[in-house]
Amino acid sequence: MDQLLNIPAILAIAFAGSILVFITHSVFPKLRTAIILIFTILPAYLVWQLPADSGLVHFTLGGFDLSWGTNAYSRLFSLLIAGIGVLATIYSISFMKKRSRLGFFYLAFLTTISAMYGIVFSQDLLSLFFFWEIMTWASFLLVIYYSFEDQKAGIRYFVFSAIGAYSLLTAIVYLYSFTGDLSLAATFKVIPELDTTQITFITILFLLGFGVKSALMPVHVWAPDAYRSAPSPFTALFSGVLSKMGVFGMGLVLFKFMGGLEQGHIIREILAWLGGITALLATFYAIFQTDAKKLLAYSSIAQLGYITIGLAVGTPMSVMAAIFLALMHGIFKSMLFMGIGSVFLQTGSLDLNELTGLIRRMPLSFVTVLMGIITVAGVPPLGGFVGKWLLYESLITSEHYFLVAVTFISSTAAFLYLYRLIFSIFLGQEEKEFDHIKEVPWPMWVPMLILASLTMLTGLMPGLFFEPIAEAMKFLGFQQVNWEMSVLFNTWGNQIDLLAMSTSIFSVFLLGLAFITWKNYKTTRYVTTKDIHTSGEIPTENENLTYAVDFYRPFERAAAPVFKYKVTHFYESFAENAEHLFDLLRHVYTGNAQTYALYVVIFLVLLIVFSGWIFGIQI
Amino acid sequence: MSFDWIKLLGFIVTPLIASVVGFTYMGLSRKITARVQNRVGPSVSQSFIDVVKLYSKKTAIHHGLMQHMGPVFAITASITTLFFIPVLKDSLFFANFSFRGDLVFLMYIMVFGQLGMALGAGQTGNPNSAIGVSRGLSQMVGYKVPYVLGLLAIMVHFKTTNLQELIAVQDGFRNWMIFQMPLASIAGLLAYLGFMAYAPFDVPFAPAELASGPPSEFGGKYLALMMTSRSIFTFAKLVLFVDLFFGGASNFFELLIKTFVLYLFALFVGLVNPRFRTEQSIQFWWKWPTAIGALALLLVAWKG
Amino acid sequence: MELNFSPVHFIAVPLFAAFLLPLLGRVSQKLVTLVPGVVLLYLSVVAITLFPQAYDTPIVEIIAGWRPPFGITLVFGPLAAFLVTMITLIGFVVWLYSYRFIIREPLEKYYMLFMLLIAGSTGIILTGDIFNLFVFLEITAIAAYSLTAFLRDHNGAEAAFKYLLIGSFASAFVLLAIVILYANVGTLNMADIALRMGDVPDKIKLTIMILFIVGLGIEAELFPLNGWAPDAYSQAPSPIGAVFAGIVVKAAVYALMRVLFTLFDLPTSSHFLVVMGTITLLVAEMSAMRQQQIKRMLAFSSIGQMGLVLVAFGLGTKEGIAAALFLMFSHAVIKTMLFFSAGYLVFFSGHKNISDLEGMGREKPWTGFFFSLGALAIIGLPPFSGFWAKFYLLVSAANASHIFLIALILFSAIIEAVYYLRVVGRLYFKKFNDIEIRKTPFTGLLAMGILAIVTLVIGVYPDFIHELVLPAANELLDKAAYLQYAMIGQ
Amino acid sequence: MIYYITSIALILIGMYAVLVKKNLIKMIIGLSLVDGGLHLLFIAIGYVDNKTAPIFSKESLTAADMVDPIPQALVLTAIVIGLAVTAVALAIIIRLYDHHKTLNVNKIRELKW
Amino acid sequence: MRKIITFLFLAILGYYMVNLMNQIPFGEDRMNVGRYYLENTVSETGSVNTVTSIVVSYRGFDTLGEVTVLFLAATGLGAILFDKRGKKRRKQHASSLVRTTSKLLYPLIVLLGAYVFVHGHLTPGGGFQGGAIIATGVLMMYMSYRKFETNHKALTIIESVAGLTFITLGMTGLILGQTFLENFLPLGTPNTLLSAGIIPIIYSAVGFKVGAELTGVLDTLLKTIR
Repeated sequence: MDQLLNIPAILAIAFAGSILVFITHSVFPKLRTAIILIFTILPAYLVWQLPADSGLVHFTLGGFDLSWGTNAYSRLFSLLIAGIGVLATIYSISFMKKRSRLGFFYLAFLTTISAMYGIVFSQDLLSLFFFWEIMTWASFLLVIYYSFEDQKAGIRYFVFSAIGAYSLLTAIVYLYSFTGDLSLAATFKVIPELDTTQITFITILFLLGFGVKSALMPVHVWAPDAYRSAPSPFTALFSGVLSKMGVFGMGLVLFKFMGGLEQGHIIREILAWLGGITALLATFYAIFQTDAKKLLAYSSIAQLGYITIGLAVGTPMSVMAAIFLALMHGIFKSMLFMGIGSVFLQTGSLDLNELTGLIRRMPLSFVTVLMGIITVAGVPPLGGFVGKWLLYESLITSEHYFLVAVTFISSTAAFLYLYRLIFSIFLGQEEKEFDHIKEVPWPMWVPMLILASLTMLTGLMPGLFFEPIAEAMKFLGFQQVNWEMSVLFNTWGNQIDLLAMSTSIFSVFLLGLAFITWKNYKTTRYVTTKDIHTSGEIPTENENLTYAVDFYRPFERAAAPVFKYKVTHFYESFAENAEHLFDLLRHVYTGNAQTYALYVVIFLVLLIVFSGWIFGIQI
Repeated sequence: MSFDWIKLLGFIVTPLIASVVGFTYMGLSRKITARVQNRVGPSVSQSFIDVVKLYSKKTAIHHGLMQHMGPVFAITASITTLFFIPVLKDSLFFANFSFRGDLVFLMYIMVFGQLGMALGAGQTGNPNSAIGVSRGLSQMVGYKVPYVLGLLAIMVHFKTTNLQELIAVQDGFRNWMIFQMPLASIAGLLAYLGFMAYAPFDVPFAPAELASGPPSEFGGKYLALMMTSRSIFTFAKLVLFVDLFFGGASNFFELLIKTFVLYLFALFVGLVNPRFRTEQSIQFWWKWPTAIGALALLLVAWKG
Repeated sequence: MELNFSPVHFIAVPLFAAFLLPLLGRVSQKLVTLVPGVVLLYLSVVAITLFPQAYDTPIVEIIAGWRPPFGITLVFGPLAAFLVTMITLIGFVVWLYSYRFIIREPLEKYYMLFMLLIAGSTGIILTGDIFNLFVFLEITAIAAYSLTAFLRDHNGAEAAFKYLLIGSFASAFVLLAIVILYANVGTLNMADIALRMGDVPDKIKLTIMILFIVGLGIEAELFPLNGWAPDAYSQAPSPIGAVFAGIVVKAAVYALMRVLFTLFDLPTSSHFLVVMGTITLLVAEMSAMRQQQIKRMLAFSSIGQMGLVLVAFGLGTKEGIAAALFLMFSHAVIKTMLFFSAGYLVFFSGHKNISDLEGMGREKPWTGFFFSLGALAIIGLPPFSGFWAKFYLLVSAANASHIFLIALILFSAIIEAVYYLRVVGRLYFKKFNDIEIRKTPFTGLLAMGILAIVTLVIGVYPDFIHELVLPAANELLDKAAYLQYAMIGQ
Repeated sequence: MIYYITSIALILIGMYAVLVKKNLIKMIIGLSLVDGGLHLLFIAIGYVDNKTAPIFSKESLTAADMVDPIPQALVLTAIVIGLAVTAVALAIIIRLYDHHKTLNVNKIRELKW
Repeated sequence: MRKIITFLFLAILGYYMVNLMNQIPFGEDRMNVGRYYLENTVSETGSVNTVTSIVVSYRGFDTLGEVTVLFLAATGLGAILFDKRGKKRRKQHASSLVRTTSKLLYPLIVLLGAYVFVHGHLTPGGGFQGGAIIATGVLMMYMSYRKFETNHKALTIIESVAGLTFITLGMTGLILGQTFLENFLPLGTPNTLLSAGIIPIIYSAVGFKVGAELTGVLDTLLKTIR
């Protein structure tokens, strides 16, 4: 029973914390850090304590019966929120030290985290939507935090979220008009009884609603700018966790709501292909970004594309792959954003053409980013590989051949932007202007390294994650989910032994490293990157040897046809025309008193004349 | 898993054989190239001499951690790849890990080495290396497309992703994959050219333009290590493609023949062709090979 | 003492105060500013004390001892109780705000007009007699005209003239309707009229209804009739803009609904309301999108909200009407807060245009904060009262299976979000330089704070209001009961 | 009947004046015309053929022979309201004239769109 | 263009209104509440003038509103034209004839007004009419004399006091009886001055108020004319 009370307690503490921070910041800033830490870690701890399946807390609000509770599925996501949330908060403390309006920042920051807890814990549509909207506006406030220029991005983000949220709302009220009961359980029961068109309608609305948050094409256009504009600690949370709320919702919709829509249903196929296209195009866009955060933003879109595919295909294996990828993406994308963020903090720049050669200045960030990109690329032995492998195998075995080709190509192309990211920032020529750069303070690199080690761990024994995922999938309705601690296998019985793989990799690696070091560490000496073989002569200081601008020009030339069309233009022209229409329309209000009076008379006369048509009785 | 020492021996021997064969092929390639161009050319043993010299050389300078680790990444990747490829058909000795891995894994582990090399090259800060890397990665996106399509077709058709089983299904001359599934095999072989990165697809290394591209800053033991890894990797790739399309090999003789023929194929294509620019090669792969691969996959998907 | 427990106070006491103010003006100006507050406080106390009684058994106050239909009665049912309480509370907050905001002469005239406005609108809501309703409508209207023209430096006069012109059309039509009505039923008490309505031929009934719709629709800002609204809202002093949005229009809408629901029961009238409401909503939001002046933007937005209210009423179901009442309440609170904060922003920056307000949020953190809060609230985001209003409305619309209507409403909500957030964004960027820092008066902040807290509390725990609006909605729908107690049994 | 026609005519003329005349004063006159028309109409409705005013000045008069008193009472109120509106309108017009130095309604259009 | 549209629509409107009125026969007796008033006014209110009894007693609340409206008009004018009071006046005097006549008539007119509203419950007329008459007298004086001034303070005080009286009477009714504006004085015998309970008092208050307010309105308007 006390477990039940925990959920309201968690939410209360979390929300109270955000407000308390806002107040204390203006009253006595000394306590701020302490309060922030307390009010992020305490709820996280309580969430950790929650049982996988507590009963429901029932209460009525505004004449509706609401209920909160946990199940394996929501617990999984709540743990993700808690973990990343705490780490991001710790990171943010020293990241935001020098900034102004911290009360505002932390109000929004903690509110977002609390709202996400609310989303995963709410067992009825109304409170789900309630927290969903809170999350939206809080994150919006954070997106426009920095400057006036970010406002456009912010409003774009808000408008798209509003479109999503309102389609969600439409679906909810539409459902409610059938069920008369908002609780998820009742909804799950009722939906299969509706006829197919209704189910399709509701499902599409729901998917649109959740798809916006998880940046599914073609409603992804808000994401790059929003991710780029938000402060890095929040971007980590934003891309790492907040986008997962969309995934969370999609999971619910696809496996609980769509009882009527079995595997291979057209909607599933379309959704899967949308995910595939998202993955491919987003990757290609990412290759040509010159802004580190935008690059990562597009990469997140692509990753979410994979996740969507996995969910949409809906075989046990693919779903497991999807959820695993979701968790992994939460980990590595937040860690990448943190790494890039610390670079931004120290250098004040995110421009790939400008940054260069930071590896010896910020080794820890470099390690973080290195692990990050290896994970994103899905190269063994890190955790990303597991998810990718599961996804491909599941797609192949479930006969989505071209889909797997598309995803594979996109993930191959991912190497391009990943290499560019790490190369232009950390490798290459070391320039004078970056000589003074130092490594970031410990509150920032500790979270990064924790996450990095997590990726390693998941690479070795993904079973640690498979276990809760399997539980969650039981909740989603997959009865028998097989998994082993460190052996992956597909339904054809082919398997890959991660231990064998990692033993060989690590042993060879260590041997090689030992050999080369033992041979070289005495003899060789370090020389600057200026001192290189360029047809015999030593280049002078001011000679530019950095190759960063248009890193992939040839590829760009090759892939030009892909980028001819941009959905953004469509939206922008639409908005523009709409505004013009509105402008035209408000000229009804000509400032002339007589005209207004004339309107009145005309309206009256029309009512009288057409009364037969309007009121049914002809005068 | 029951662990017997014979296997461990295999783990040690296989790389050695691989490197030897790889270096031999390199020497042969230089010789053949010279003969074709009507030169005398170096002796076959030249590459052995080179690598031995490099190993014994004292490395003077390095540009930092990644240059130090890059070659290690590379060799790790090549050797691991080798471990997961069945060198000889149904011979426990050279099977190594090939029962425990599958093609998808191979696709990825093969990239690992390139990534490591690219990172190392990046550290050196030589613009040529960077350019080489950028070209190499771009090309990779090019030839992966037909490669994936072809392999998918095969995997789907035989409902397995394990290399051993793929070899098992193509015993007997006329059951070779290239006869069973010509389209897929053609796509795969065209992609193979890209893997080998000989002309016309050698723009990443582009001798005499980029000063041998990514490895240009490496010297001494670094270079030696990278050459070793390259030779092993070459061998691994050859074996992989032989296993995929030419029914594997039951003994070393057969293996050598098949691999050498395959090697020569790449070599001669290179000899008679000028060098493609990056986008040209990419577009080359995205046109016909892709179409063929897609067709193959379509046929398979349509059949069952 | 039973003196406290009489609805007539809502009308008599403000009038008394209004008549008293000139005399007090002789004594001291301080009193002039203080007395209205005391009066409104007293009225709110009375309202709250009368509340349970009204919800238990509606109070019918007989004027001058003549039973209906011969005398005039004040009917204080749940609906009236709800709205009157709302009006008195809003009125009190407005006074709190005006206390330091209105500093120009003639103070006493301002407060007299304000008192009369309150009296008029409460009268509209309380009275049970159609002609009396007309009289109070006129009182409200004339007070509103005068207050619109109160500021002499703006274009107040122009706005007031437009308002007056259209307003007198409204009164003309309403009077005409009453004339024809009287000619047909020969009585003026609404309940009595409703009883005798049966033997009136449909055509005449319909004509009367159309006249009422047009006449009262002008005050209720129905689309083609609301040309006066933006000007009046934007030119009147900010507290008065709040009063328009929070009190006058609400009273007018009540009048319209009372007439439509109690006097007429033509079946299709509700659909008409839905359509007109939607049109009003869309046109208003679209026009608001491109406004340069902040108060004008607020004006259009509140027109749009009234459109929503009309839609909700038009649904004609119990929950629809409940949603409408909830919407009225939350809109009154939020829009008042918005007008207050906008008033201070304009006052301190000295510019009306949104583009000139950049950075004001940093100069005046609390004012900016309240404006942002109001913006979030009126868009309909949780955890503010606006969300629940919208949600109830949508639920009732869905139950009436108007999916298309839902789509339109949400579309307009998106437009609303865009233009409000633009302003909010502007407030916080670009440091605002050319301004001498003056302190925001405490009373003003207090007023806004009260409203903010109310909207937040209702947003978190809507049952407060939700349990109140249901019986009120019932009263409007349950005609028989109304007639029963409005006619005191006969 | 003629009374009806007359009063309706008055109302329409007044509205016409309001809607067409450009001069503010004339528009206000139009408004009071409308009011006057309405009041006449009301009185006319209250009239009953060959009955007298509802005042019991002589004992002989009974309720039977009197016209309907209510319209008269109401019109009294209506008149006063009309007067009040007119007064306020005139005051506003004075302000407008000061501000715009014209009485032409088309020229007074600073608030629009 | 506008003219044509306007004319068109007004024509349609007129057509419909005439149609409508056709259905309401003229001159018919269709009272139902009115009959009650006619029958009971003398016995219930003691006022012989039914209109007055309706205005003041049966529908006294309307009258309160009415008074309020007038008061509102005066206040509104004051508010709107606040900063331009008492600037200039007409240049020249009226002719001496006019002046003497008005000087003669002025008291009489005021007296007449007073008479009218005091006898409101007996004869046609009442508070409003009386007040209006008084205001006319004042207007006459304004027209004839340039120097003529009314004490604005006094006017406002009269307004307020009269209004307060009205409401106080109402409240007294509420306290002594049960309801607002209820009659608490003896009805007396009909057709005498001191009859009909509070009606004469209210009407006198109204008379004073209306007179003062109209005068105030005239004063304000006259003094703002340039």
